[in-house]
Amino acid sequence: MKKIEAIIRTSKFEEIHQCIAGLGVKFFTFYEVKGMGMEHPKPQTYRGVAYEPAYIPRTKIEIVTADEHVDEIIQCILSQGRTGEVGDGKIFVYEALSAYRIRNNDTGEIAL
Amino acid sequence: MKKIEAIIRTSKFEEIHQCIAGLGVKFFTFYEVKGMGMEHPKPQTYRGVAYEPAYIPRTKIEIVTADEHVDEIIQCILSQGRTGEVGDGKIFVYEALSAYRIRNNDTGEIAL
Amino acid sequence: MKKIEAIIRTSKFEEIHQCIAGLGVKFFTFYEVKGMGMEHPKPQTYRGVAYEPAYIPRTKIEIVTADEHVDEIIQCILSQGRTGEVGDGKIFVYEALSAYRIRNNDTGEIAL
Amino acid sequence: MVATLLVFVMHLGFASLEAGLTRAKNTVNILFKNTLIPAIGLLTYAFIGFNLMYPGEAFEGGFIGLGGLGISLPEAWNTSSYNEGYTFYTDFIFQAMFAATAATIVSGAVAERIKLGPFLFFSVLYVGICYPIVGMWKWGGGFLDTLDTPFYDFAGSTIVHSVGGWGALVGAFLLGPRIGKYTASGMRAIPGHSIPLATIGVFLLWFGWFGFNGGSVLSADPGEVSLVFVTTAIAGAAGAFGALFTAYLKFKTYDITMVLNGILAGLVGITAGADLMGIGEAAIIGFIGGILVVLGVVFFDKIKIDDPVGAISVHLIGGIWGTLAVGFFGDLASFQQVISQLIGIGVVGAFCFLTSWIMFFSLKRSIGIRVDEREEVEGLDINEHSMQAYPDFASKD
Amino acid sequence: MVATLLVFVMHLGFASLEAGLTRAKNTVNILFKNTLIPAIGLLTYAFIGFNLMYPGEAFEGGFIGLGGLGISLPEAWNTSSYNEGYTFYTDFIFQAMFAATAATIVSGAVAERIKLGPFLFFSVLYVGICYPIVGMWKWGGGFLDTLDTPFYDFAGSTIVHSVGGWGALVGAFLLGPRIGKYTASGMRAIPGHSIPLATIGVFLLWFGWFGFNGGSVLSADPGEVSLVFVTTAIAGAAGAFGALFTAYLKFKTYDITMVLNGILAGLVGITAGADLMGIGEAAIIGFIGGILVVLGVVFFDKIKIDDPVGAISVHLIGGIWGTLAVGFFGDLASFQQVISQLIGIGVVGAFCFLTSWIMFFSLKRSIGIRVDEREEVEGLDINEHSMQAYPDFASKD
Amino acid sequence: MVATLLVFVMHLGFASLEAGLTRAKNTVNILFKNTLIPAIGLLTYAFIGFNLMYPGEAFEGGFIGLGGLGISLPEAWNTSSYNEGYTFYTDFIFQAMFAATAATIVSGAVAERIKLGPFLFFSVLYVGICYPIVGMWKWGGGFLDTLDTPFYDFAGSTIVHSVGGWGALVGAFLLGPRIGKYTASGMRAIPGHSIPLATIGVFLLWFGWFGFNGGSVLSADPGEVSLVFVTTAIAGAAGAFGALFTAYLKFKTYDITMVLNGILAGLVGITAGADLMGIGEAAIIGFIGGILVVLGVVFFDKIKIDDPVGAISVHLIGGIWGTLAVGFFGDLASFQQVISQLIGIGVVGAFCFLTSWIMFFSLKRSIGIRVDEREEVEGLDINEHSMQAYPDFASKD
Ligand SMILES: Nc1ncnc2c1ncn2[C@@H]1O[C@H](COP(=O)(O)OP(=O)(O)O)[C@@H](O)[C@H]1O
Ligand SMILES: Nc1ncnc2c1ncn2[C@@H]1O[C@H](COP(=O)(O)OP(=O)(O)O)[C@@H](O)[C@H]1O
Ligand SMILES: Nc1ncnc2c1ncn2[C@@H]1O[C@H](COP(=O)(O)OP(=O)(O)O)[C@@H](O)[C@H]1O
Repeated sequence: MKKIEAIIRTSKFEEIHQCIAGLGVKFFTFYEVKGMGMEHPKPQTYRGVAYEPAYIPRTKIEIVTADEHVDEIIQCILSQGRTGEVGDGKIFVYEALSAYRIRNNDTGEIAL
Repeated sequence: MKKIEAIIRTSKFEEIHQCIAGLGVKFFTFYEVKGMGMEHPKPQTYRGVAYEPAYIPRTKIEIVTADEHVDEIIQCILSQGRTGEVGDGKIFVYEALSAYRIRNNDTGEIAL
Repeated sequence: MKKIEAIIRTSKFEEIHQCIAGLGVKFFTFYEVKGMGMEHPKPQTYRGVAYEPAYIPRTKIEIVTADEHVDEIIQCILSQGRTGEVGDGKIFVYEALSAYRIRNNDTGEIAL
Repeated sequence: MVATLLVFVMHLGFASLEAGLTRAKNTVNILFKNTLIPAIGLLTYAFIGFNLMYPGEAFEGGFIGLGGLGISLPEAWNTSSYNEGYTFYTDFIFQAMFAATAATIVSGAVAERIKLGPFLFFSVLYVGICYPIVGMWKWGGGFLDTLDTPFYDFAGSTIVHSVGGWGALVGAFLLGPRIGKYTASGMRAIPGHSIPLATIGVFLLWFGWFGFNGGSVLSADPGEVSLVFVTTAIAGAAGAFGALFTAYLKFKTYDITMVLNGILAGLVGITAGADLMGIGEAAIIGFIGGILVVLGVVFFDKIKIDDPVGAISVHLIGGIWGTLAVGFFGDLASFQQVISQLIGIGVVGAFCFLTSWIMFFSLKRSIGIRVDEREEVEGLDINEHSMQAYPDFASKD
Repeated sequence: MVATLLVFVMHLGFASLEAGLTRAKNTVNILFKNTLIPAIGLLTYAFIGFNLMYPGEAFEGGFIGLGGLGISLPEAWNTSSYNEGYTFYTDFIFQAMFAATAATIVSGAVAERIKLGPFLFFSVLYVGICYPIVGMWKWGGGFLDTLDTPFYDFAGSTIVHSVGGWGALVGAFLLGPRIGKYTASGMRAIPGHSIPLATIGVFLLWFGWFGFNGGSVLSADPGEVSLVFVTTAIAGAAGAFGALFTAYLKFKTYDITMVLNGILAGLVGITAGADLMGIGEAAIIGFIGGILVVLGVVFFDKIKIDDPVGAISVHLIGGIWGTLAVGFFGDLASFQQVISQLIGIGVVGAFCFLTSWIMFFSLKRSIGIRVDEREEVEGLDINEHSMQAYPDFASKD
Repeated sequence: MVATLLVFVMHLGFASLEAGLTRAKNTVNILFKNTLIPAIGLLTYAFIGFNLMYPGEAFEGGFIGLGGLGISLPEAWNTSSYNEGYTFYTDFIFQAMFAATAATIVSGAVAERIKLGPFLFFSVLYVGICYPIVGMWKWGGGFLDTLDTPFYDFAGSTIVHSVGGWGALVGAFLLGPRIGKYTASGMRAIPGHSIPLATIGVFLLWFGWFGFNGGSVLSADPGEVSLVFVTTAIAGAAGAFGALFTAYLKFKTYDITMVLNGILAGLVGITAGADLMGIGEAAIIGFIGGILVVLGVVFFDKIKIDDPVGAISVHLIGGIWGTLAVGFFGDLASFQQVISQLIGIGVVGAFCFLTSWIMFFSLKRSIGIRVDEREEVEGLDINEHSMQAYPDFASKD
């Protein structure tokens, strides 16, 4: 079982969502995060003082999935998440030891 | 050392909190996330256009703990987090390599 | 490849950011989380009813990095994040299996 | 006529205050109710209320009278011969703007848990029938006005505010407290979601109150209107300090929501005698009003009547205090007057308590007045309106 | 003079309403425009508008006339001999406050995607030139006023609201819908970011409308002013219910934004005949206005004209309905009047449609009127103003 | 009397503007202060201020006088024989509403770091004593009014706005800048948390300003009042554009906060001579006011005086400019008048600077005026009020 964490452009969420839904992955979790990276946030000005907000808003997607689905999910994110410009984000993969479904105590891959 | 991540119904947070506090687990981190899953968000309507908000608001709890406490914590979440209806959420467990307490450089399980 | 997760005081973010930027670490992700721990949140009062908000707002930093940089990054966080008072936060380290750069399919440490 | 507009603004004030002191998940619901209430007030008052309240000379000294349905114009309606400086329509619209106030007060106390339909149903009846009947007793030449020492209520501490306050008390009691307010482990705070909104609300209410009180002079006599302005301003200011000090002594915090409630209590307090008091008396009445409102909030919490915005303390306690104050201070102060005031308070109280009990109770037994538990926890906005007040923001609950 | 101030408040009302019904990422932009619009209105009206609108007797019955540039004081300007109870400046400032309304209406319909510069350019011309020309036709003694059965438009259902409404229609059409509003898979909702702000806006507009209509009596005759107050209040209240019922029947929800639009449609509807109607007629006109606005919103969505705040439905449809209603109800009702009203609606419509088409179209072809796609997705605030409306809050999009 | 109410609304305007331009974590604190300030103003003015300001003929031409404590009614107070068209109480309440303005101005400049107690203490003294003394010099028949060419200040560019502005300057200077505003690596922006709130504030201030200036005619002469309305409207509108152009030239952005400040600076500018100017002159004065306010904000940032809302630039610079403008433009323009204006500006400035320095400085040395660093970083709301302004929303800092 693996956990895929992808930090993506918020504007690409919809495309990526469609793509992984197409693979039958209906379960995942996402939330807003702030990123530091090579892309620089748009400078803002307030009463004559220009400033760079310290970060870029991004969306982080977390999907825990069986080993065999990892690659196709990653392909989805790579293909749908790309603009080719600096700032497209990253994908990281981690090992997950176990999973439980709270509703009915299902354990293991069946719980995903 | 393990990291437990639980995605729960926001409304069950209080019960789960009580239960794990009862085990002596006083330290954890949580935040609001958005979930895609089998439960469907309540449809909303705005000026005649019905729409499903893309997600359900959920709370994610992260607890890093020594191996021997993992099971009892998971029991707490399973028992207190359940309504039996679709949408109760999931628990995932990961391996944590090390831990540090910033206040005094404590390292390892003593830092948890 | 390791993933460093640090739960820090929001007010220490700037110092830590400076320090790790000094190490050449320009990429990371952070977001606001809520912490339960030994520090107690400041009690609030509303219309005569005093209450403790259930948590303390904190910032969580996530850095995925090559094994050799882990120690120096941790040193930065430990040294810059410390006030010495209860509530300074924790650092956890996890194993990361792989990394991808969405922009150009770079894989592995080169993608960090 | 300017006064009419000011009273109109009060409805925005109530809407803002009540929305500000409740949670974000119920904001659409509160605003929805407070937008419809003035509309209900205007329409029912045109249809029946005005005639119930001012049935004409035939019913002088009586308990209830109805001068017809709809609005029938008297002769010479459009000249000021109808009433010095006032036309018939001026009178109607000013009174009509007043009318809905009683329901708005109730709306605050029952917020965050009442069903929309039953509440609107209650509002139509309360505003359309109960309020004008009570109003007639005093302002329509009814029996309270023909007592030996006539009951005195200048702009409605009792006739308007207590009427609303009693309805609020009954409603909040029959509904029960919001989930999570009084738990086994003690009382919990449920903070309002926007202090700026609440503050805007109170300023607008104060602003409108100048019209509420000033317009009740019912003539453009500059001497009396200016006196009423002064007493209204001073009582509100003194109420702020009364509440500030009391809240600080009791809770050791500078609680802005109490200061806001204190201003309103000062204003409700001066309403009954705004034209009878001097500056000093207005200050005392307002200050005591401010003290009472804080004690009231504490008291109702103790007996577990959950009033999210403090409406009962402000309007019922403040209204009773203001009405009594006419007997203690100012031009009419006398023992006899105290008795008359008590009669007025008692009779109006009994009537409003009874009628609103009957209405709320039969609604409770028939269609139910409270949303179900899940709806309450998730918020009324999503469940009754399928909407969110702030869809672009990350909000708790 | 109080009326002038009330009309001023309407600009705040428009600003709040439009900001509330659009997304958080475009809030600074909307507020920026709606802050400048009254300033533009005041300055252009002083410079040229007033003379275009009231060119003097020489141009009576004409199509266009210009009595000079700037403001030249007539003799005796500062006494009320200029006009019973009114001075020259009172007249000027009241009219000047009106002027900008037309542009504010357009602002709502083109929100969230129009470029700032072209919009302001359009506003200056529309407010500075088109509006006063149309106004002159009726209020400046122009040809609509000298028809056999003179076209009647008391406070501007056509002269003010439709003028804005036509500009809004043309602007929204030429701009095209917001990205993501009408997709292959159907229509999508783009909820406004703050219902409280929108509600405050509508209450302030209603408040201001009393001045808009009441002040249009152009004399302090208490009889007529009070009548106008009553019809204005009743029509708004009835509009709320018209929209509430229609929206509930069609969508099965209690949609507060529709109730708010319904109030405005009721108000726009009564504007043309506020001094001619009784209470019952005002209620009918308002109620039908409320129905029409909901149907209008649905209709414009169906033909994919994207109007984020419902401005076209409120002001154009409401304005046409109100103007026609003068022919059907009230003191002037007659077949001849219906014809005159239709002439007025048609002539004004044709002129406004044409002039705003010419302006928007040539702007579109030259400098462009729409922000580029990335700017629209990220929000106008960041891109046109380098600012955020709510920098301390976590917001979506 | 309507004017009184409009001035009252200004306090809500100030509260909203200042809250909007500061951070969410200090919102309760700002609102708390701005709610208490009008209450303080009303009460101290009743107790002592009115007599200090209008001590009566005995003190004519003098520096300070006290006509007694509390309010003692003159004979015939309630008829208009007291003053053409005005009663004694009308006069009192209008002046009392003015009084608190000076403290509100200070409140904005010292926001986000001053301790609550010392600020309120300062307010009581400044509003209760300093302001009426200065007011007496001109409006109470004091020495500025009896100069050969009397100092002219129609509605208070100097007497009200500069008084506040000087206090703001001294307070902001003695407090020092907010943490993180001027760092080693340069100046940092600290954006205000709600642009809608700030915009609402400015519109309400503009609205109220019509009463501020219009009411200062102190008679209901429609000619003069209407002139004052026009100049007030035009100066505000021109101020918006003065600031817009200057800010765009200097910063290359369309900064709505500068436009809002520009409107206020235009209004402050016209306040001294609102009854002396024509439309063109009002436009010039307003436009220059708008330019000056932007330059002022930049200047005070350069000398590291941290004024979160731009109060010093608006009220002090705008006030000085407006007072001088009376010497340059309009009916009184003359070299002699310029000298008199300079005298007035200088004397008032010296007095206010000195008294507020003494007060702030002794407070600083005794109980301290600044919250400690941790409290400032965490926010005053949590630390001084144990409350949050927006508990339901996720907010930064
Ligand atoms: N090593 C890392 N650890 C954690 N987050 C990272 C890391 N590298 C990149 N990110 C996240 O990915 C986002 C995009 O990175 P960026 O370097 O701008 O993209 P790109 O590589 O496409 O140019 C960053 O804003 C950050 O949130
Ligand atoms: N494989 C997964 N990876 C990440 N998050 C998941 C996964 N499965 C479920 N979740 C999270 O758990 C929540 C509840 O899932 P759902 O399927 O609705 O619950 P249930 O299994 O009880 O019916 C989802 O909204 C999502 O946030
Ligand atoms: N075992 C843990 N798992 C997850 N989060 C933790 C854990 N221990 C601490 N934290 C996080 O770190 C924060 C600081 O912890 P606290 O005990 O207050 O600090 P300290 O150890 O310096 O006294 C907590 O609020 C919580 O968010």
